[in-house]
Amino acid sequence: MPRTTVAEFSVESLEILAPDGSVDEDLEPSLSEETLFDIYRTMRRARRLDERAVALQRRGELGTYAPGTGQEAAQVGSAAALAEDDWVVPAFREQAALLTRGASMGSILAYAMGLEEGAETSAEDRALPPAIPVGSQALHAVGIGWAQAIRDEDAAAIAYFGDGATSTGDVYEALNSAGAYGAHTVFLCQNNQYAISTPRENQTRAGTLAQKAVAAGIDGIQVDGNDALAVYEATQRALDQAREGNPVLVEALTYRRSMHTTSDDPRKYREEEEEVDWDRKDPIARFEAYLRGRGILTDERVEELAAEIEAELEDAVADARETAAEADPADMFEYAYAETPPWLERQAAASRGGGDADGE
Amino acid sequence: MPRTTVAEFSVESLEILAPDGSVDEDLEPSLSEETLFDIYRTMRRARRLDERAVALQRRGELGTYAPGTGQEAAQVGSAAALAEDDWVVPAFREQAALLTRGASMGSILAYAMGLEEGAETSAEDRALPPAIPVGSQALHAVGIGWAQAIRDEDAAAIAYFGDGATSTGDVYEALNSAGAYGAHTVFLCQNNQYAISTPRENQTRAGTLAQKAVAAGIDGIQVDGNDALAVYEATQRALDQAREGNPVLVEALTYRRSMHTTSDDPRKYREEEEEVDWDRKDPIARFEAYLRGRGILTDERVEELAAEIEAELEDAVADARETAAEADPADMFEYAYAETPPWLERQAAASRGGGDADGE
Amino acid sequence: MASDLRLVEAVKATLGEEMARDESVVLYGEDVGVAGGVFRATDGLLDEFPNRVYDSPLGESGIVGAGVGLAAAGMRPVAEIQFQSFLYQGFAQLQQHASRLRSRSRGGFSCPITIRTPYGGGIHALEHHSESFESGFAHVPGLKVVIPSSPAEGKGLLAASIRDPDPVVFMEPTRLYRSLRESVPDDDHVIPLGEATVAEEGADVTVVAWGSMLQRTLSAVDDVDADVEVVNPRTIYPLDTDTITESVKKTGRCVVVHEAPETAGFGAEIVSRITETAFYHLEAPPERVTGYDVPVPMFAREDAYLPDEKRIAAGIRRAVET
Amino acid sequence: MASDLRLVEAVKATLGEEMARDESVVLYGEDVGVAGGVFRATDGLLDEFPNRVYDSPLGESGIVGAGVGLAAAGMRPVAEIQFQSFLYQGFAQLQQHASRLRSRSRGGFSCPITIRTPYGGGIHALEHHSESFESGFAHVPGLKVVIPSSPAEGKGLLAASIRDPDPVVFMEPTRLYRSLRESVPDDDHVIPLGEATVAEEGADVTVVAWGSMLQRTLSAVDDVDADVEVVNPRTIYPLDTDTITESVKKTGRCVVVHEAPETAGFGAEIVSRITETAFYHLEAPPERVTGYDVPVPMFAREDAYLPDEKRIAAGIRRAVET
Ligand SMILES: Cc1ncc(C[n+]2csc(CCOP(=O)(O)OP(=O)(O)O)c2C)c(N)n1
Ligand SMILES: Cc1ncc(C[n+]2csc(CCOP(=O)(O)OP(=O)(O)O)c2C)c(N)n1
Ligand SMILES: [Mg+2]
Ligand SMILES: [Mg+2]
Repeated sequence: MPRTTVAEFSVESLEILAPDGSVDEDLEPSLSEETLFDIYRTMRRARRLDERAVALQRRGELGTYAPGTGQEAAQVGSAAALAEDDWVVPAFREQAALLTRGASMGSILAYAMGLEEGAETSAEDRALPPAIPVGSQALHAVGIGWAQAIRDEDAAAIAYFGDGATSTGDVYEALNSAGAYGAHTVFLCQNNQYAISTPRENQTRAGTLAQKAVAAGIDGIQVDGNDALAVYEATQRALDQAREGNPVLVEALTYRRSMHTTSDDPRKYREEEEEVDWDRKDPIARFEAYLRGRGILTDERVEELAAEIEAELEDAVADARETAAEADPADMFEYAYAETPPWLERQAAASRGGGDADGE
Repeated sequence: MPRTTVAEFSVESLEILAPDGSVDEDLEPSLSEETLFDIYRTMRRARRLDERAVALQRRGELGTYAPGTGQEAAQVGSAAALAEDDWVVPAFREQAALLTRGASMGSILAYAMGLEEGAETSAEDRALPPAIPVGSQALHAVGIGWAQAIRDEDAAAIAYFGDGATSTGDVYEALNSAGAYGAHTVFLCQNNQYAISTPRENQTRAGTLAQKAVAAGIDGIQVDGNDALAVYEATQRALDQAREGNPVLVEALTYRRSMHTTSDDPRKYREEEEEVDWDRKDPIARFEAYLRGRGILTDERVEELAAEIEAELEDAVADARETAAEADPADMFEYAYAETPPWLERQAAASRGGGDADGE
Repeated sequence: MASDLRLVEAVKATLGEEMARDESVVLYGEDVGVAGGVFRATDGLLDEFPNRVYDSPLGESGIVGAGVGLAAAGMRPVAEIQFQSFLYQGFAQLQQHASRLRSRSRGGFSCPITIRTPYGGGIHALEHHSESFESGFAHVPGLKVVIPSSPAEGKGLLAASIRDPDPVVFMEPTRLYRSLRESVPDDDHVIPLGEATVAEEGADVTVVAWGSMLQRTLSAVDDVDADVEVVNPRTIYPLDTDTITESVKKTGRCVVVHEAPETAGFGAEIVSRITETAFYHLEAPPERVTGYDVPVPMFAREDAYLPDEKRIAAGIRRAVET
Repeated sequence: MASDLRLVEAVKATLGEEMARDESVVLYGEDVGVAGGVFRATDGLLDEFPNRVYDSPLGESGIVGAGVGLAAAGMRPVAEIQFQSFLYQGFAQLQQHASRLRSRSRGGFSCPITIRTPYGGGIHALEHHSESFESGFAHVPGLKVVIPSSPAEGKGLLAASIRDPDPVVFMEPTRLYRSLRESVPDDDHVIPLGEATVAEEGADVTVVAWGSMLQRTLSAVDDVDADVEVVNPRTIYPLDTDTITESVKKTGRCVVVHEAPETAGFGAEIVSRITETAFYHLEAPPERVTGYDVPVPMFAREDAYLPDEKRIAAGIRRAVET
């Protein structure tokens, strides 16, 4: 057999909810009305939080903020599929995923105010703090998912990252070692078409990002990332596989409708037409149409919800401001090590005294 | 189209010369007798060099040495396909590839004696020094191949690395960015089944290493790495593609017949049976049978060659010893920077004086 | 002729001039092309040099590693690492290859790559965006480490770095990118690497500071009742030990200021060198005014972490009053 | 009870004991399982603890990064990095995550990972196999850096490192792996981190040395006509400044010895601290006897690079005679 085909692969794509809100009934997952409403509610909360955060940033109250606008279905749909014990490992744009998992708007705003308080998490929260170094967090989700495998537990970990992150060595080592270790890990790549200004085509010659899984010998699937049902469904299945020690990469095709962060100006690198195109595929509008079609949403409920969200936001802003007001800079000494080493204690004392005490 | 296949891939494998030396005539490349003999000759030189080097190491004359025994076809077959202007970027086991490109046995031995002299190369040699950090060198071949693309030149670069290296972030970033840049780069992975003690199955769940190319959207092909003709042919085609800005990953299936390095004992982690199995697929025996079949080799020529190689080896050992004898430790100061900075000059002076001269 | 420029503008102008001067200079990095860099330091250069400015895929090991190859193949790569923290992702390539290509090939190859990277705190940036690891880079033999403290230095030192035959980590203080304007020569303006400058003369105490700490030091000095000499090393490695030593021999007292954590920071090296070269002139223990040995906090606590005028002045006073 | 062990044996014994003591300890790294590690430091442990010793795929960023996740999920990961140079490949994970998991989560998480890695020269190894970057690691707040200088210290410090709630880079001097035997307690033997020890008492000069340089120093001392006090810091970060300071206050003179390049090496930190804490006791400038500011040469030139007894003795003499 001098010239043979030794391996074949394919990448599938899943869509359930069309942009107009019509649903493929064969594939429609059977979710309770409550769950469906919750998904909608969280997407709306996330969207408003973004708006408010950007406004606060413009007023100088927040630092750099990375809105997830347009990516709500990818985040909420996937996070909603997690079991209670599952872990979330976010990048830096996962406000919607974190809200789904119970994080408060107040802590998200506090984080954007430059306060560690906003990233305070623990094993009980089953969430790591946001990760700024692109791609780095994927490996943490491998370690967590691997710990589950070692201890023969059922939980899984989901790592969020973007299209740009798929070019990093860390994401590749994560995919590959997750496979090698049989880690209970799902990789949720939000392909929002851009890494800052760099369009996805310039990141890689690969036609899909899901096919990055082929290199690791694990499953990869593409999903319409603006379709909360499809994302939910694909994540659910991926989690089931992961719990068996078969990690999966899910590529959610979506669009970052807003700026990269509040320091970015998308006009430098993309056309308005493209944005308008994607506006039509908005994940919230689509999901709302679907819920209205199913009678789960009414004008009244939508209005009620909007009012609830405004109230939640006000409280959150107040909370974050309070956290800021109470923040003690000396905390930085406290949390560096479990026990503060003497030389550092000396630095801390000097900082309290306003100077550096060297003397003999 | 709710559930669709959006991408398909396959990995092909190429074999031309069977283990018994019989050839697939449809695929047989048309190489001159001289080229064929040269390939044979270099494989034999490399094999003997390994034997001699291990013996010298055992006597304490050499440091750690990584024999390429068993991988001669993968290295010589691929390096023989390079054009004169093409670049070679080796890992640490590529003695055979370097011999093919004109490196001397003496310099290879000098390197193993712990002498930088043995790694002395320059742009004229179109070769980088050996690279010890696994996978790291693949990126250098990307930069070189990218420079060719930028300058619109015809040359290509070939990066050598092993199966273990394919698990590293660097090799992945290399494959991916080579695709993104349109670099003139061929990645020659010698899958010799082991990374030290770690069998290839434990590196990755991927069934082939060629499929790592899928993640980068570039072509990947598998080839019988103990078949010099198939390796030659596959590399040749890959180079042609690379010159057009289409990088290729070639996975050469081979076997490290000897120890990882002279500090390794394969008995710790593999069975003799396996080794015996692979002995039968030896690349040199196979190629010799082929050449004898074609009348290119005779007993006489083989003996003549053996004698030539012994003479070459003796000279090489003498050369390396001479290099060692003449090596000036102070060189380390000379080659750190183009111009030695004053504080370093001071250190150099102190080292000459035998102490450190601080004084005011 | 000269123009009034900010640091980021001086950097951009210099990049353009060096590209015009030398065909082998290529720029690349994340978002440096179409977007012109996150700080706009390469804005417009893609248009001016269409085939010589490249947006790279995300991945700093890839950026540094490819640069080694570009350099080996005869180019003069100028890479941008978006923030200094992310050069850690490329640290292995820097340490194992860029810094050693020359020595490993016994001078057969050199590695004239310049890695530009914004560093330091003070702009209320995100986590991991305020690192200053100059000491770690200076501990890698074969590398040079350069830090400009003003727009004109930005130009003169960047030109020298790009022309230098060895690899340079060129650290641009983000806090100075737009906060300071200065007259910058229009012509060829090169500040040789390895030469410190005396930013302010004085007789009582020597303060060594760089990056955004230099400005802070210069303004802290006004609050101190002493005649302070301020030395700006400009190049961290190779350090101009002579200029610092001479100053300390004159003043007998010394303070080093930097943003990085104190322990194993470059202040330690400077203190050690002074102690070795000017021991008998020292009238008081050298002082270090630095960041603390804690991870740089997020920006709400950043002001408490970074040395400010008050801490610098206090350090100077301690040195003078002891 | 005690056994006569080499360092590598002490390490192995300690790993086994800590695994037996604490179920959450897992070992992993390249070739640590079936092969028992390239230095055989984990030999036999896979058989003893079948589900707690793992061969990892090649890739140090992956090893460190996965360790952060293991730790977050409640394990106590002990990773082997085959040679310290390759920890550069994992440096970003170390700096950005392992060292900061605690501070970034405000203490919600800790990161009790121990990264064992052979370091240093003197065994005629390949290129890149003789690094000692302790100073760079010590410059990363949130990390601890530990270096044993004998088999018994190997045991006591490794046990302490594994039990420590914070991330530890545990650097094992390859040159001492098999060259030295020593009586090592069989029982629980823990040497608290952050405590230096006086290896030899003396009145004339203090020499601070660690790793394989400690042994060299101890033998160099015999050639010197002075009463030398030798301090072994054992933990590089947090450094036991008090013990060193006290010694220097007593002797008035100080020499620091290390393998790493001089510039920005940890010797600079020690000299700086001494100068700050014992200035008025110093009778001569502190001396550094270190590697040079060049890439560690290949082994044929290694002896000329590494401080040897002669250079150490000369350094001590300079300190004493000045
Ligand atoms: C290692 C690293 N390099 C560079 C950056 C700067 N940076 C922040 S976000 C970003 C782009 C990320 O793109 P993607 O992964 O697609 O995520 P998205 O921003 O679209 O959510 C870059 C380059 C970083 N944070 N980390
Ligand atoms: C980055 C890095 N990690 C670890 C090592 C130690 N090491 C040397 S060779 C090797 C295995 C390499 O395996 P492979 O890539 O298959 O190449 P082969 O040795 O089989 O030729 C390892 C782990 C190294 N040199 N570099
Ligand atoms: Mg993106
Ligand atoms: Mg191999």
